[in-house]
Amino acid sequence: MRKIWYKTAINEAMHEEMARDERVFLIGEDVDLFGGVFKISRGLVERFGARRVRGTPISESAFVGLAAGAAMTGLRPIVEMMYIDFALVAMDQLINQAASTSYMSGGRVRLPLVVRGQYGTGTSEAAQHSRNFESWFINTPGYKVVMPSTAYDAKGLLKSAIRDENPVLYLENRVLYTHKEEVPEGEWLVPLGSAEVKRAGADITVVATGYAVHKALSAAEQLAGRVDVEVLDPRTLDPLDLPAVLSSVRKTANLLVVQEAPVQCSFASEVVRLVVQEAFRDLEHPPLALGAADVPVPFSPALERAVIPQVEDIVAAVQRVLEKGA
Amino acid sequence: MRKIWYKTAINEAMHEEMARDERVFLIGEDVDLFGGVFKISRGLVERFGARRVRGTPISESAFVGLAAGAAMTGLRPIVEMMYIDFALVAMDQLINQAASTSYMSGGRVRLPLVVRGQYGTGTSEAAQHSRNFESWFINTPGYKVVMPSTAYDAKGLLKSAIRDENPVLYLENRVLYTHKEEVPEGEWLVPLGSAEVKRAGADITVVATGYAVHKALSAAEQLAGRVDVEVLDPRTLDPLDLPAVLSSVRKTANLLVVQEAPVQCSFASEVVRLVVQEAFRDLEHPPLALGAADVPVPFSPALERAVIPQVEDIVAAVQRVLEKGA
Amino acid sequence: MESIDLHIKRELLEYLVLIRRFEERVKVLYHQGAIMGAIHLYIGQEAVAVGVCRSLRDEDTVFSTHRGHGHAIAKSGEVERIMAELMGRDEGLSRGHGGSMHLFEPPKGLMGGNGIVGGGIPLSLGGAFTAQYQGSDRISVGFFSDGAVNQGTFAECLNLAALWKLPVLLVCENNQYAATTPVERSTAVRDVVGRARAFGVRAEKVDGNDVEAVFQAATAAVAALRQSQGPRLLECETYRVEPHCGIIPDERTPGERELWNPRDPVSLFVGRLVGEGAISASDLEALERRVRERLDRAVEFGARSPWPDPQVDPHRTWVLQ
Amino acid sequence: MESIDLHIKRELLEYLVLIRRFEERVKVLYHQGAIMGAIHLYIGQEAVAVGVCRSLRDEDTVFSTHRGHGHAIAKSGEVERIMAELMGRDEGLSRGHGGSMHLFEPPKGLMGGNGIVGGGIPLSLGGAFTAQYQGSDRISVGFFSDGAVNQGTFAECLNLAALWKLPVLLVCENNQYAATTPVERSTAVRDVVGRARAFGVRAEKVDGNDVEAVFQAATAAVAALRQSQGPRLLECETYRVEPHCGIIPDERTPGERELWNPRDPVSLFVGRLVGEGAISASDLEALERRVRERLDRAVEFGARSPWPDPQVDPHRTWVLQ
Ligand SMILES: Cc1ncc(C[n+]2csc(CCOP(=O)(O)OP(=O)(O)O)c2C)c(N)n1
Ligand SMILES: Cc1ncc(C[n+]2csc(CCOP(=O)(O)OP(=O)(O)O)c2C)c(N)n1
Ligand SMILES: [Mg+2]
Ligand SMILES: [Mg+2]
Repeated sequence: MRKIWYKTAINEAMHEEMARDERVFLIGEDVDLFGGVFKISRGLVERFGARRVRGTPISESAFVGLAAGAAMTGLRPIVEMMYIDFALVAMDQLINQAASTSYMSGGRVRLPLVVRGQYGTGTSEAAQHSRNFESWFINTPGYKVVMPSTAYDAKGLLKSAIRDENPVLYLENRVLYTHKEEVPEGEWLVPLGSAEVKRAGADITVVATGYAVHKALSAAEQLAGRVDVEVLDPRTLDPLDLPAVLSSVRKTANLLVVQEAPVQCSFASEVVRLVVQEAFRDLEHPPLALGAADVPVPFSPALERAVIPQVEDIVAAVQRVLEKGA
Repeated sequence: MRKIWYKTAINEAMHEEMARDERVFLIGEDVDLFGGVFKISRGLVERFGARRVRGTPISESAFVGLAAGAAMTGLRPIVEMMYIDFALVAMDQLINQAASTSYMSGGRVRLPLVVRGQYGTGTSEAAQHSRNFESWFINTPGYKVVMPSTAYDAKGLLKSAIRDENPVLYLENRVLYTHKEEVPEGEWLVPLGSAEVKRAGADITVVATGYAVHKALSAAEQLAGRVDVEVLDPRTLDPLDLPAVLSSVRKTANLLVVQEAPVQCSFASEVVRLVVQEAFRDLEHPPLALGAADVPVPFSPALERAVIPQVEDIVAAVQRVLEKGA
Repeated sequence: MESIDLHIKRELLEYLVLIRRFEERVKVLYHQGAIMGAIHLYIGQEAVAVGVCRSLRDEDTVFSTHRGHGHAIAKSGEVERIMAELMGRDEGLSRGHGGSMHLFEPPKGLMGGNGIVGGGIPLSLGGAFTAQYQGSDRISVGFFSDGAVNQGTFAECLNLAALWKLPVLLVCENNQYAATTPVERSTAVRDVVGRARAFGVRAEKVDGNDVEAVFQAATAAVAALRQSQGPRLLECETYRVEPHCGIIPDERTPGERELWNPRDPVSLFVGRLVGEGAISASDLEALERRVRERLDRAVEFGARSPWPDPQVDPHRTWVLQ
Repeated sequence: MESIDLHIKRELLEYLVLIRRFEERVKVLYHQGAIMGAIHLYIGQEAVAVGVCRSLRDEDTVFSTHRGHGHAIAKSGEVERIMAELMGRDEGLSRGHGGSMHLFEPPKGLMGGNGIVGGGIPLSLGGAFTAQYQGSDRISVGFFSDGAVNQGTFAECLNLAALWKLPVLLVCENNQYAATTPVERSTAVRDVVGRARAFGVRAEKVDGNDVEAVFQAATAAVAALRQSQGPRLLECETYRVEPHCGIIPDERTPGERELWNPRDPVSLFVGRLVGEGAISASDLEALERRVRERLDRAVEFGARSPWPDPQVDPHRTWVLQ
């Protein structure tokens, strides 16, 4: 099968959905010029024209709000946030407006909106270019939150997100952009709300998101022979595929959640909460959450590496979970 | 002892700290005119003058950022957000700027800033005037988060927050504004990071925040005789007084967390995570979190009441926790 | 400027009176506890909503504000369901989910109010964007007041609308106050028209208490917008007569409000129409009676409408697919 | 306009050359992997940073941008520790925590760059507020470029600064581009000066490639600011010679960049000083040598400086009480 980059998969999904549905358009900074600064929108303006691929001034509140208003009146916008950090300058439009309007209208208005945001760490871009907002958007009623870790999922989930009737936050990992993987041609979707076991195992469930999925898989390899690790990627963080998480935990009786974002009040906390609520008696050892240290992400690689969970930290955390009961 | 309103307690704290420290000033919409729309700043402009009590245009990004810049250059601002919901239009200044700057500077800059925000539900103000952001700010490295439930705590915590060297989010409950309680005169503080047992009990620990503390106390009264409920108010949500939570849970062996905010990725999730991490073996039954339903807060009182946890929901949740093991 | 047809003048008057009496009812019902939440009365500004909204087609979209009863009535005419919404009922315009600040009637182009000052302006550009995208001659209207011009969204949207020549009419109701802050304490330059022009948006100032002046200016602007001539701004000078909001006491200098009495938009227009011989005293009586009866029905409708049932209400965030 | 003292002209030249050569080094080091992260070079704009910052006192505060190496050098002179910071080292200006976009040297009034376009403008008002609050004649400077004028913060701050007469100098480096977007695709009205005036801020346009013109305009503005005459804006027309950022390819029309060569701020000023007989060829050689040696030392200092130790680094959010 052909191999393509994660970022090519995102690009393909947009090509296909824009061809399929005339109401879909892309809006964001530089998306029309040379395919955008990360080249995610390559070829779109040439194919669909300047009407449907709209480069904007650096006015995130205005163009996010414009997109929300366009969604309210019949279009299906894809908004690109160059870095998810910049969502902060448009947070009112993203939350107070886009997330609430459909409900506040008593269901009389629909707001199908995809906000694509690039995020990630490990590239020394410091605190204001290394943020994670998945937990904020999960906390906010009104959003679905998608976080693909493979090119296959990136394509299939983005197509589903674009067809969804609700605001969807779609998070793209900057480091994964140039990961190359097998992605079949043709028409298929990955439905929102379905997790996938990326590696089967018997001793412990590691729920991991984004780039941490790959780190967890490496950790699982290192532990192989000693500990049989199951790696589960929720892919959609909200709505969470809780049945998949529970059935894995019921099998392994142990849980570690790994993410690159800070832990306090996060997705990791939430998974732990749900698992203990639903499967307390099935747990052998206390579950653990592993994420970034509670500091803004530092610039220096020496510090950044230490602040973000690495493969060896996951290995240690797995061992810590399993030893807890001893 | 004299009784004063929760909002009077906040007002007194500002009076005292502004008298004590010339660098402290108050900034926000209408704070100088007639004491602000909720009268929290009554008497301040008359006493300290227009230089130190600054009514602003409706430009939250500008005045929050101005306050952050003033803090970086030697002052100690108190920012009033008329409703915490409006933090969304200033989120970049609150998070990317105020929360990160001290760390990004390698500690070369300090940023002592208090952001006072009014929040609450139960007054039919609908989704855009009923938000809760404590979980977002706990999730964000750089903030302390304070949420008093009594007039005494409101005063003592605000004084500590104003003296703190870091950004502090100080959350004021709109419904509690007119609760009257005993508050001694004279100089005293409630330190940040210290929880308080508001009612001692043996059977279950209910960790509750803000107005939910009062609901939990009512629920405890209703359950008295059948279940002996301990109600613990963390008062500061970040840094959390985890030792106090753990010692209560170790005593009661059971945990319910109650808040008026949505549960997913929230403070409640976080408390559950920490407790199971540290005291898994001490728990008799699986802990539970109770909060708002995962919808924007509806306008109609008939709906709002159903969406926000009420006393009877807390009673039911306590029973549910204790029956789980049965 | 073309003069306005008589039947349109009568329509304008009908809406002016309807909104005024509606708001007076709301005030009473609010103090009785039958209406709850944050209520921002529109009294004194009726000529703006009526003059602008009656120059529009149903399909044109309006994005309103926290002070939106007037816009909602003038655009949709759904007095009964608006009243029911303010009362939190299931047959309310937003099924009780939105309340006073969130009135939606999409079939009539009413796309909701907003609880966030300046929050609706970007959305209003979205309505214009959709029209332009679809090659329709629909236009979109964004209402806001003098306080909102200090929100960053306003400036961002001026530039974006001008850059993309969006068919959006931005209507600034300069009512002299933002909550308790008078306009001279919120802006260094009082003139909103000048700001708009600096961003490339054609702008005009109009007497916001003169419904004919507003209607004529809006009609001209709307015609230009339909011909893709780019965005327009109307600054309507007016006055907020009531306190900012139900719960907030008003502490304006005594006598200030009275100074505006001669500019009351309803009396002003009534006086003019009577002077022109366009209506008689008995027309006026009949109109007041019609409005009173309609509002009686509206209050009754609201009071009879069931509360939304939390058991039926799905409590769900996501629209079904 | 008074003419500039010779020793000041020499100082301006020294900083121009220092920043230019610094940036050329950074470019090489970045491609060698010795400098990491998002690096935005200042080449072509040196006259702005130098002209503005050299008109200031140490105690005046500067709030910079993502493209801030020039401001940092011109304000603080801390070339060695800036280089160490870009290399992520413990002796860097921000102890390795900030990097290129977050350079802090509070004793010299350097209050950090910013990763958020338009994000530093409100902070710069804060510096001015503190000065005004303390009754000091310090002033504050906020730098930003043509892209940032479309952020809401810019407009909010124009109004607030004008309303409160804050001693802030807003410096717009109009370098024709925001990332790959040319200014005519981001603004309907190219003129930033006009926007400022519409908000009540006195504004002036200046040739941003002429260090003397910038210095003179800044000096005059600063003098007015010290006398509490209210905020000022300088729009400096200039050109970003390098691609937007290290990682982003540049796709400008061939030949466009070359058109700006005759306006190169360093050559322009060198040519003028030589023409005036203010410096000789050998002065220039000596200057280049001095700069080269200083940068050699800076690179060496950076390379030798230890990495910050994550074990020592407290990993803590909160400043100790
Ligand atoms: C972003 C934001 N800040 C503050 C408020 C609180 N608030 C509600 S209405 C209002 C005054 C608005 O003034 P203006 O825009 O002039 O509208 P008017 O009330 O005059 O119709 C304020 C400050 C808000 N809703 N949103
Ligand atoms: C709010 C925000 N949006 C987008 C970006 C991404 N970004 C970084 S620099 C830049 C271009 C900025 O252009 P301009 O303000 O003209 O500054 P210049 O690069 O020309 O110095 C963009 C879009 C950002 N950092 N912040
Ligand atoms: Mg107003
Ligand atoms: Mg630029």
